[in-house]
Amino acid sequence: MSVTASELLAVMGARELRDNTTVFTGVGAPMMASVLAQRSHAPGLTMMVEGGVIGPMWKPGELPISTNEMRAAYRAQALPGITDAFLLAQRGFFDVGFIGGAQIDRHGNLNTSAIGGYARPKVRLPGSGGANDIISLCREVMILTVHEKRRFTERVDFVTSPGYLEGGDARRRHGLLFGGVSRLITTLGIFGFDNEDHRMEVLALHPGCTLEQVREHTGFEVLVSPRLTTTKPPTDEELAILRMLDPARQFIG
Amino acid sequence: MSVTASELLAVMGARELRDNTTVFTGVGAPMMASVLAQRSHAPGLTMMVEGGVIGPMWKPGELPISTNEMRAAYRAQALPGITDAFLLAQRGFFDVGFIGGAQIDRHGNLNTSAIGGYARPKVRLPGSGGANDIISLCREVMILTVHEKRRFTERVDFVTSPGYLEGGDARRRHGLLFGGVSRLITTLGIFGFDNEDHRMEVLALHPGCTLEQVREHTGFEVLVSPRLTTTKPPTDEELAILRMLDPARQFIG
Amino acid sequence: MTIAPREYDFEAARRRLEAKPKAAGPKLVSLEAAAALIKDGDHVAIGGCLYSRTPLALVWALLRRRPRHLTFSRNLMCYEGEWGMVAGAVDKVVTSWMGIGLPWGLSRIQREFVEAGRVEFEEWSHLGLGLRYRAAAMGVPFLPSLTMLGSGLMGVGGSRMVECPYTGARLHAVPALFPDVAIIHVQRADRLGNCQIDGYPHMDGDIARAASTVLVTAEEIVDEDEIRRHGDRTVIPGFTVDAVAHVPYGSYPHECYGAYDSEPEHFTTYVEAIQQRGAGGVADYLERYVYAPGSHAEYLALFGESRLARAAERGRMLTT
Amino acid sequence: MTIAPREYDFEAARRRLEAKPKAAGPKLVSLEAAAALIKDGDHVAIGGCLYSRTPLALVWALLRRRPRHLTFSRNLMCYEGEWGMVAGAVDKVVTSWMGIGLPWGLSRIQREFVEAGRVEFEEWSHLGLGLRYRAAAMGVPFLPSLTMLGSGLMGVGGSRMVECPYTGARLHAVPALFPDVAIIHVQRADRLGNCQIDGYPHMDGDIARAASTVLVTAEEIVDEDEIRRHGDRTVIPGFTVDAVAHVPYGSYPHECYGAYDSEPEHFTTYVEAIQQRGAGGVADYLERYVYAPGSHAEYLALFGESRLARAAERGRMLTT
Repeated sequence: MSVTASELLAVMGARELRDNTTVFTGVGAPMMASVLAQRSHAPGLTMMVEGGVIGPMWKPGELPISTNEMRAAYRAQALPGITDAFLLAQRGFFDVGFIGGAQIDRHGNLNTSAIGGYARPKVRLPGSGGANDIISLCREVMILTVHEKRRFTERVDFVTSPGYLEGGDARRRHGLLFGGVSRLITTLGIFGFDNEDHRMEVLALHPGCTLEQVREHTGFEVLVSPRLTTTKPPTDEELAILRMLDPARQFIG
Repeated sequence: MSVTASELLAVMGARELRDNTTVFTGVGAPMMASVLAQRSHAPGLTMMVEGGVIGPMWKPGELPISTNEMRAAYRAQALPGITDAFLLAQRGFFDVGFIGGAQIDRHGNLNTSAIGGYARPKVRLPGSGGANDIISLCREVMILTVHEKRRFTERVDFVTSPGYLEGGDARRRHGLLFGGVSRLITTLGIFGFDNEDHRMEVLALHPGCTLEQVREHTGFEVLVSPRLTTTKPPTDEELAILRMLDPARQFIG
Repeated sequence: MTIAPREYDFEAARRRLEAKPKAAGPKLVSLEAAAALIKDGDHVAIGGCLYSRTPLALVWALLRRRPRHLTFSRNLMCYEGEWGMVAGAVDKVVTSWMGIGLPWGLSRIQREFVEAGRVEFEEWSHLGLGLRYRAAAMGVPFLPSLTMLGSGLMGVGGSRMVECPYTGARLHAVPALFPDVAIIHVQRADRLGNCQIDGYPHMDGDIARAASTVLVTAEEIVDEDEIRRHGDRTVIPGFTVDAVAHVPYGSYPHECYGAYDSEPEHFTTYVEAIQQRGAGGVADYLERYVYAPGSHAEYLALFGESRLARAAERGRMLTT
Repeated sequence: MTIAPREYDFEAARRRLEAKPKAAGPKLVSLEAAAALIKDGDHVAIGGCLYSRTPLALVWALLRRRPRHLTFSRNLMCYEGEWGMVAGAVDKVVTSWMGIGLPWGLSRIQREFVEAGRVEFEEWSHLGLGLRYRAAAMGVPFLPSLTMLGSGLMGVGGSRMVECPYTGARLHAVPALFPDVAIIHVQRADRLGNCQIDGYPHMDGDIARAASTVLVTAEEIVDEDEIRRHGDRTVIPGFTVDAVAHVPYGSYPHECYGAYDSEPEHFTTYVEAIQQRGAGGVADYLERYVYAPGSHAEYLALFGESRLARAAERGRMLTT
């Protein structure tokens, strides 16, 4: 089967989720990855969706576009409201926060606010939504994104959602006592952050992807793990589940 | 009809409540006064009960003993929970807070914690419950109590619930930006607090009660309003409603 | 640095609330009479979230009055924000995110107005804005939080830090937001203003407690007895509410949990017009859907009964 | 000045929570197995309020284990606090009020133990304690409030002030209370630990979020599907819960909204024994009702089926 970029992200993202954990998942690719994990190796995974939805069981063919709609709440275990949902994250109930792409820099900071100056931007972007909260409050955070040079930049124009900020212990200095970005999953590979300066480091490449491609599509120097590996391609089972969930290919492209 | 002390307090308390207002009512006599007001001149009165009960319509013969039971919640309009109920008071939604007796001093401070030293008291009393919150947060507060010398003391042993504290602008100095005790309704009369030093002042005597009785049963000097009046005795209608509500005379004595 | 002191002045906000009568009396009015309680210059907090339980009928009735200098705040701002900008009604938008959803791309109207400095755009994180409303609902001027720390968002509204007097930890002191008006759509209300919400409550309970004036539309006006039979379902107590209007399909073509689904195809048509004609597309839409119909029923008639019925059928299907 | 730093150390409390697995798996255990998760020295927050939805079965199972050095905290402490004192299980009580209710007078046990300094008694206002749990539920070390200001209660636990960085107002910084364990009784739960509460929720949603370990008894264990059909009724999400036991009449002879009424006459008998024999009256009661029965069913049998049935009948009558 040929694999779309969205399918690749969903599969690679899903594999990073462990069974019997909780995930606070943002809209788009993270949702697909989470629901795939739930339907495959992680039946004990509880999803929290930003609209204040805990533990839904989405209906195949009726996946949600937004985090705040009936499809997102389908067969939810609880619907505590938006603020209380995020407060559960602040309390520490979410093992993983899972958010989608944006402008990103070497320290995993995300910009979804403005390209160019903030006050009078060249391009005004939609804003944080819950991304800042998820990245600030979950125990660890994973980011799923298409790997494009315009997205991967030395320093984001504006820090909407803090990765490791200036690196090192900057998060803690700013009062972010918990969490941090553990994984970046792109269409080229899996990335982590080194333990000291928290700079982006490639841990694995997807089948057929090369370090040259990573360098070509990244606007800064990426560290390479001494234990660089290659991911396993999406399996037929994984793709079949995705296609069962999204028969109209509205989300998987 | 002969009138019990509890009936007198309920009637005199009820008359102080205005129609189309909200009252945060404590357990005991204030509850009787509130429900009487609601059934007589104040059908537009909304009661809040400490157990997190908004706007109940109590069943005659099934009045609640505590603020946290099914009888208190009977036909409630809303049941927001205890903390959220008090937070509505903090926000300013309650015109009147209505609480029961205790040790009280000339500035309307209440003690329901301890007689004698606090740490190793001579008599340990039950504690604040919601009285401190009601007196701190409602727009104005009325206190209903039997008038006994042991209760009316120069200075309470411990300020469980702040009236005017040391008097004057002490409430504001301590950060209590809102409210204050407006009325004290006892078995002898109706009391207010003068505008400057906030000392207790008798405004009206119940029929058959005298200033001498007030002085005899009060452990400090009470100011006398230049416009001292006499209250009207409980009417047959008022007493009939009370007795309809409490046919077993469990609350009205 | 754009937060207005009026937004977090809890003492003044409380005085405004104290000055309001809190009668347990009937509050039923027409949609138009409810909207007429909003004054030029007001900060209007909009209930629901994105395209869910948006009080669109109230926005509709409000814009028909050609208001000026409003602030719109909302957790996730959908196209009602675009309407406000293009209609010239809104000077400032306070939100965490603006658009319709991923399939519809960036909001071109947001881009046009913000990039040209034609509207003040104040961005908070989703929880940050939620805590602003929550602080106000609780009657306090701020709430401590760990969110937004270290990010550029701290500087946008002018956020300050607070030190915990017990642990010494420094947290974000999220400033309260006391709106002048909250507009909310719910499934059920009674004549006293008690509101019950099915499904996700979004932030509606908080904005109802936070605002000085609360306007509600309801799919259904039920007997007080029905509310009292399930008092534990009441999300907004009647005494917080100033006016209730009975408006079936009051969120349409946005969704109302259990009652009807949203209309993504309608959103697509709306966005296509903007892609073709920019703000002119919105202006045409407002003309056709907001200003032209003589009543909300006429507005609904533009969609047609069978389309409304299908949305209701999908709404039932998605919640059973 | 008695608040323990452990109670408001939000960072340590969060680390404890992070260390716990949050599986969406079955959590059904026996009443005894649930109670066994409470360790000597624990701070146990007790759900419900006064004689409403008290987790009496859990208290029963706990005391049978002869625990030591516990702290009991509760909004309004009913006679379970007396049991803890007389059983020698409780060193400290944190509450806003202790007793059963006006008709039963002062708690003679509270008087005896506090006046003699045999128990540490930490008093908060009702909201003050509610905000302590709320702060912990929100994962922050304190919440600002206007309550308790100026009163003697500020000095009891060692309350401090906080200055609002926007308005300059000085408010009470109510310190968080992160209990080790929360014990809660609800009407309905599923095997995943999702709990639904009918009627007043008291402070149970907050203590479930605040505590490191959460133990629940439920009148009824329902299928996960039934919870999912009305997800908007879930007050306590399953991932906050560690153990659920099926215990019908789990609050009896206290009330459980909609399920059964309380037994005021039983309270009177209990209090009369204290009036006659002081703490000995409680000790006898514990012997008869707590230690002697071999199971919770045997405990209920001491009341008799027809009495249980009448309480259930009154419970239905009072909620319909």
